Amino acid sequence: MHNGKHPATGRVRFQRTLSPEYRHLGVAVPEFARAFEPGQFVMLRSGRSLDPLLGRAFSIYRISEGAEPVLEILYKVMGKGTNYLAQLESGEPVEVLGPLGNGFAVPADERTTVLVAGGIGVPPIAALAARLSAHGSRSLHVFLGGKTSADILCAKEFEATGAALSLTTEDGSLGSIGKITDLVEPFLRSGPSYPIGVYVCGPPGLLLAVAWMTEALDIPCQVSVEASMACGFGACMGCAVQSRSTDTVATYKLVCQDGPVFDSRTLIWKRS
Amino acid sequence: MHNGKHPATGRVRFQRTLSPEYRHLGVAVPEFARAFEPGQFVMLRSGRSLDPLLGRAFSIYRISEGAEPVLEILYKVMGKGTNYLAQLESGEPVEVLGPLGNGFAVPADERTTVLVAGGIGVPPIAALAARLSAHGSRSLHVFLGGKTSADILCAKEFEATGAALSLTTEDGSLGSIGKITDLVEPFLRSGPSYPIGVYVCGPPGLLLAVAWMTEALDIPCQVSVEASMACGFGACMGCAVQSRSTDTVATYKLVCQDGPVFDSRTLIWKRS
Amino acid sequence: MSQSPDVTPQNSTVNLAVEFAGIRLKNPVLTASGTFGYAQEFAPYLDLNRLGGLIVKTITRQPRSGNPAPRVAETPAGMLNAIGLQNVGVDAFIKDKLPYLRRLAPPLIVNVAGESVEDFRELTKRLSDEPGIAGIELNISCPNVAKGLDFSTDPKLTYQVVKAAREATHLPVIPKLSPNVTDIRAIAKAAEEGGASGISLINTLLGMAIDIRTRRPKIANITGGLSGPAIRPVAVRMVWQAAHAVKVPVLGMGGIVSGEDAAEFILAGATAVAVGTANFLDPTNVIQVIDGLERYCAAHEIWHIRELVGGFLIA
Amino acid sequence: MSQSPDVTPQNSTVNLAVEFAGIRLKNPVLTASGTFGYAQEFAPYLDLNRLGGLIVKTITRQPRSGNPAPRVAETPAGMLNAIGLQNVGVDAFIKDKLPYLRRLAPPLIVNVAGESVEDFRELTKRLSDEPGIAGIELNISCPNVAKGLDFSTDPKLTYQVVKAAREATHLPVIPKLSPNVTDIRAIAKAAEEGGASGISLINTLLGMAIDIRTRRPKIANITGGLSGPAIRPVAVRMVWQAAHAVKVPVLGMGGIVSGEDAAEFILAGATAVAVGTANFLDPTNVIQVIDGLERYCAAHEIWHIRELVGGFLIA
Ligand SMILES: Cc1cc2nc3c(=O)[nH]c(=O)nc-3n(C[C@H](O)[C@H](O)[C@H](O)COP(=O)(O)OP(=O)(O)OC[C@H]3O[C@@H](n4cnc5c(N)ncnc54)[C@H](O)[C@@H]3O)c2cc1C
Ligand SMILES: Cc1cc2nc3c(=O)[nH]c(=O)nc-3n(C[C@H](O)[C@H](O)[C@H](O)COP(=O)(O)OP(=O)(O)OC[C@H]3O[C@@H](n4cnc5c(N)ncnc54)[C@H](O)[C@@H]3O)c2cc1C
Ligand SMILES: Cc1cc2nc3c(=O)[nH]c(=O)nc-3n(C[C@H](O)[C@H](O)[C@H](O)COP(=O)(O)O)c2cc1C
Ligand SMILES: Cc1cc2nc3c(=O)[nH]c(=O)nc-3n(C[C@H](O)[C@H](O)[C@H](O)COP(=O)(O)O)c2cc1C
Ligand code: FES
Ligand code: FES
Repeated sequence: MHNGKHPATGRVRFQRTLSPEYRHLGVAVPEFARAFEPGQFVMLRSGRSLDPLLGRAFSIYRISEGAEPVLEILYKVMGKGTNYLAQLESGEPVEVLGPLGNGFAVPADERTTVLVAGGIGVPPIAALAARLSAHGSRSLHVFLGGKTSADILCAKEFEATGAALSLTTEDGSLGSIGKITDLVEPFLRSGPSYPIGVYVCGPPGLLLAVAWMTEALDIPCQVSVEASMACGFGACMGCAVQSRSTDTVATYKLVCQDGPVFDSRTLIWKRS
Repeated sequence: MHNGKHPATGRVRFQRTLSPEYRHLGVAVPEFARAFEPGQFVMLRSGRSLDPLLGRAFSIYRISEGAEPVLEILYKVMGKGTNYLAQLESGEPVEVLGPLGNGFAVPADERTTVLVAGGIGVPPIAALAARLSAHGSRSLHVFLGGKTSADILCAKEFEATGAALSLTTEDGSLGSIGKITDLVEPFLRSGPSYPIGVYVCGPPGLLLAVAWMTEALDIPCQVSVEASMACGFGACMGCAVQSRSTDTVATYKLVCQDGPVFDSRTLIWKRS
Repeated sequence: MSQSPDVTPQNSTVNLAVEFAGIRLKNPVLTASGTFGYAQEFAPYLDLNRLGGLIVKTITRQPRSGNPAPRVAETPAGMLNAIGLQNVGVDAFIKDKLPYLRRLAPPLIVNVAGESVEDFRELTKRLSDEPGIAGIELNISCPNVAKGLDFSTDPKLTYQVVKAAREATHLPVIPKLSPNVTDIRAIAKAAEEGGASGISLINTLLGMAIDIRTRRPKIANITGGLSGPAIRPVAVRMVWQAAHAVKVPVLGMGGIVSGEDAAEFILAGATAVAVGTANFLDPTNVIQVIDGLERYCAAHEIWHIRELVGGFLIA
Repeated sequence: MSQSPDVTPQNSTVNLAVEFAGIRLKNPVLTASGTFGYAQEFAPYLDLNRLGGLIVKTITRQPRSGNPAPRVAETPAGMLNAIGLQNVGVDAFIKDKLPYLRRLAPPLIVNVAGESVEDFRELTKRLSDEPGIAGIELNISCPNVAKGLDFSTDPKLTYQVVKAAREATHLPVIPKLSPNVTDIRAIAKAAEEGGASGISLINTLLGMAIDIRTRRPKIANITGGLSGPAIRPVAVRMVWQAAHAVKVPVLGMGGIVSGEDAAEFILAGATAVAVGTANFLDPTNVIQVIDGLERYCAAHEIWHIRELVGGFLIA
């Protein structure tokens, strides 16, 4: 029964400020899994108080080895839960559940692998890039977009994998000015070698654009999706996302259990 | 308008474990009052979360001088609020409101001053003893009671004031075996010099016993009373205590505003 | 925990003024009855003239001693209270409290309670003769006294009380409704038909807590009123329902701690809001709500708070 | 945050067994419907056989797709949900879920909902023919579907549904009541008169939250059900009122996170309790409730949990 998925009390090992809004958090978790699939996530929660009450989902960025495994995440300070996390100092406790969900599955024979990330979509994509670089017989293209340069995380790391890196910011403070999809589409149309696959994580608008574009081009695409979650492990049915199934029961899939990574063609994409 | 009573964010300076249940907490509070009357209290609250929601009342034990005033309290870990406090480490924030309420008023010409404290009633009594020792033209008698030796706080400090110190514990682990009132009553009947005054803080049973005994002996007695509080400054009317007034409006007094220190003869004492 | 970008209220030019039930308020943030004493208790901590309006502790015809202790207990993100309407009575209020209150700039709304329709009529009449009162809030929903809840859990009684008060005064009359009902819309409509100038909601939810060590109730009255952030979702829902059921303006309250919380009520349809339990956490909390609301408006380019009222979007 | 001295459950000899609505439970802690999936989701985390009983997600006659997203949102010490009774339907439940559930040791209570008295009758009848079911909970109080709340906010409808289900089965029938009512006692009595073997309460409080940035509801359904610690004082009050109004046993729930919380409901008059939202915080939470309750009993020298039921002392 013990498979490393049990809830455990971790201790903050480090908390680094990457920019006014972004943090890099390391939590030492005894008996935490050392293996994970990029795209899998954890639920983090304060054990001290009933407010915030529920866990918050964060993609696993890295698990560093050592006496105890240290779970690392990159996060953006948004509302109550992430503000709470941001106040934690070394040694303070955090309740951790995971690894949860299903990660990206990259076929071994893929010749062109395209990673696309925006904002807080970077961590699982960075984890995936780190894995792929460890293999190497493929051409790896990474596209990162943000509003400003402060939203571009891990650029150096991506470069270190030997990937071809393209950057955009809406204000032009880093990379080309515009949206990252402005670069992805021309690239996909430029005749890359097949088999090809696109792997994407980021804000809803980005997922939607990439899902549409890859479907039009008939290129396989895996998306990591976000949803409001209460539990993270299939109990609350809160994290519904609309699927293309015509079966009543399968109208909605659960992001935490069926995802968070989905084949983009199993979901319905529409502007909200 | 600025009178040092404004709510302020303090930072934990130190947190010492006195026994499994008791803690000594120091909170550095910018612009906090440096003067206080023994018996006055503060409301401490977490600013991080809405649970615990309300402040908790603690008697001011000491305000130490330095670059910033450091508010010191002694507290017992009881329920949600004190458990929260006990988890705070150096540097963490605490919201502080105070000094609040009215302290003990010891007549300058008193010849015999009797201080009685049980359990978490010690801090204001220790603060009072420290003041009185600073004067010195009176005989000072301190009576401390607890269940076990772990409940006897500040014994050394009381000795240092030159007071005659009497201790009891219910299990006999320190001082004589029994209740502290077993020693107070014979002393009051032993013919101490007048004017005399009794100052008491501790659990309800102790307050009741001392209030009855001093009233029977016609000795002035000031009691520091506890009550469930929501605000600490007279706004909620939650901290009611029954007075002897026959006027409808004055049936209840507010511990936070009219007290916490009362002339014992203004209140009704009955077993609950 | 403020999430809005840091815009200092001074630099912005948000117009926060509203008219509620015919009363002009320079901002839509009032103090909830029973949580702000008679205002004087807060004078050492804040500039009372910054408030949009003041609602003071419930006044009854005769003085009331209130309930025995314990009267308050904390619950998760909330609190229970059963103060029992302790107050000095209307005569002493007029003599001792009103002179101070009427000197303050913010409009004063006096909250009254009674055990009969007659009580409400008399109190309303009595207070209308006094200068310096901008409106009367009718507390027909206090859960902590023998007669109290009764009125506002029944549309007929609600109608009768409001009508009697309406006929007794030229001042705006604002019944305060109980959330302990199956259908708040029916009660709100009855209040409107009775002649309410506006309605105020929610009063506290009836709750209870037991001390598991002593097995006794944590509140001597056994049950008490639940307030604070815990009840906010119920309050927002009821404000939204009531605002859509009646044409008179709504004063919304229940768990407001920040300017964002106030904005949520206004979006749901409240014209003005009141801060209750949060006053106990920090005596300056109500000022933080005003400043936070102004910051929120500026950050979202809302230059008149009116634009926000009922601005809730349903897909 | 446990306050009881550290007594390890193993060393103590507290008898936690109770009988609820004719169902023997080895301990009084069940899982609340809709918060424990079909149990299988929790198997990797805990020993399901330690539970007092299992109540599974509401089943309807036809499969239901549920509501659009977002379906959940956090609130202070609580959460809103509007799942919309997503479920596989009774046929698939019997075929795919029941075989696993009936192999588990804890008694299984199946929760059903319908849009008509007829639906409840049919579902109850259909399920009674299946082995391995200990009781039927009637969800007449779901706030998140068009027909749902209606039944349990009206004593007459409550009576009718319960009576129909009662006549359709030999199994215990346990209506689950809504807290969104003026008088829970009247509803509890109607359920008893209809033939309830026990009653279960509370379902969620109707609430709402607005995202002040987008001005849209935080729940796509606009309103949702409020659950979690925030509502515990309301739940304890209603359990106490209901337990004093009827003779049938009460299954209490609403905000239970710890063994102490469970003890509070039992003192208020509940024979058994269910853990809901807390299952989401930590999948092993329900085990902590069982262990905490046992520790509390041992520390207070309660050697049979029965001694605690209704043990609330009023001065
Ligand atoms: C599978 C999965 C993986 C995830 N991985 C990551 C990750 O690796 N890193 C990461 O940072 N996040 C990640 N997230 C998102 C993260 O869970 C949310 O950001 C977090 O729950 C927010 O919690 P909160 O309490 O701070 O914000 P809440 O108060 O719950 O608010 C959350 C939502 O409100 C909105 N919001 C709140 N505040 C603001 C604001 N100031 N401005 C604009 N919008 C706002 C946003 O839409 C946001 O999504 C992931 C989510 C999922 C489902
Ligand atoms: C004016 C004033 C001055 C005070 N000064 C001090 C002080 O200097 N130091 C200090 O330690 N306290 C002091 N107190 C008491 C202190 O405020 C309370 O102990 C504190 O509020 C408890 O908060 P809590 O959330 O930890 O406990 P809660 O959960 O609120 O419980 C508080 C009450 O529940 C009961 N209780 C809770 N847990 C247990 C338990 N495990 N066993 C038995 N009973 C229990 C007690 O009766 C206690 O009073 C003072 C109170 C007042 C009014
Ligand atoms: C301690 C306390 C005392 C209260 N007294 C009154 C009162 O006298 N009259 C009244 O109409 N409402 C009274 N209320 C209700 C509040 O005015 C308000 O309606 C309710 O608490 C919800 O708002 P909140 O969650 O912001 O506190 C009282 C509330 C509290 C907490
Ligand atoms: C996400 C969620 C789904 C729920 N689904 C159901 C359901 O399908 N049927 C039902 O009778 N109650 C349902 N409930 C209500 C719970 O069973 C319980 O009555 C309520 O949440 C109060 O308990 P709690 O505060 O411990 O969660 C649901 C509650 C939540 C939070
Ligand atoms: S988050 Fe609870 S089921 Fe997915
Ligand atoms: S604690 Fe609020 S009035 Fe005393």
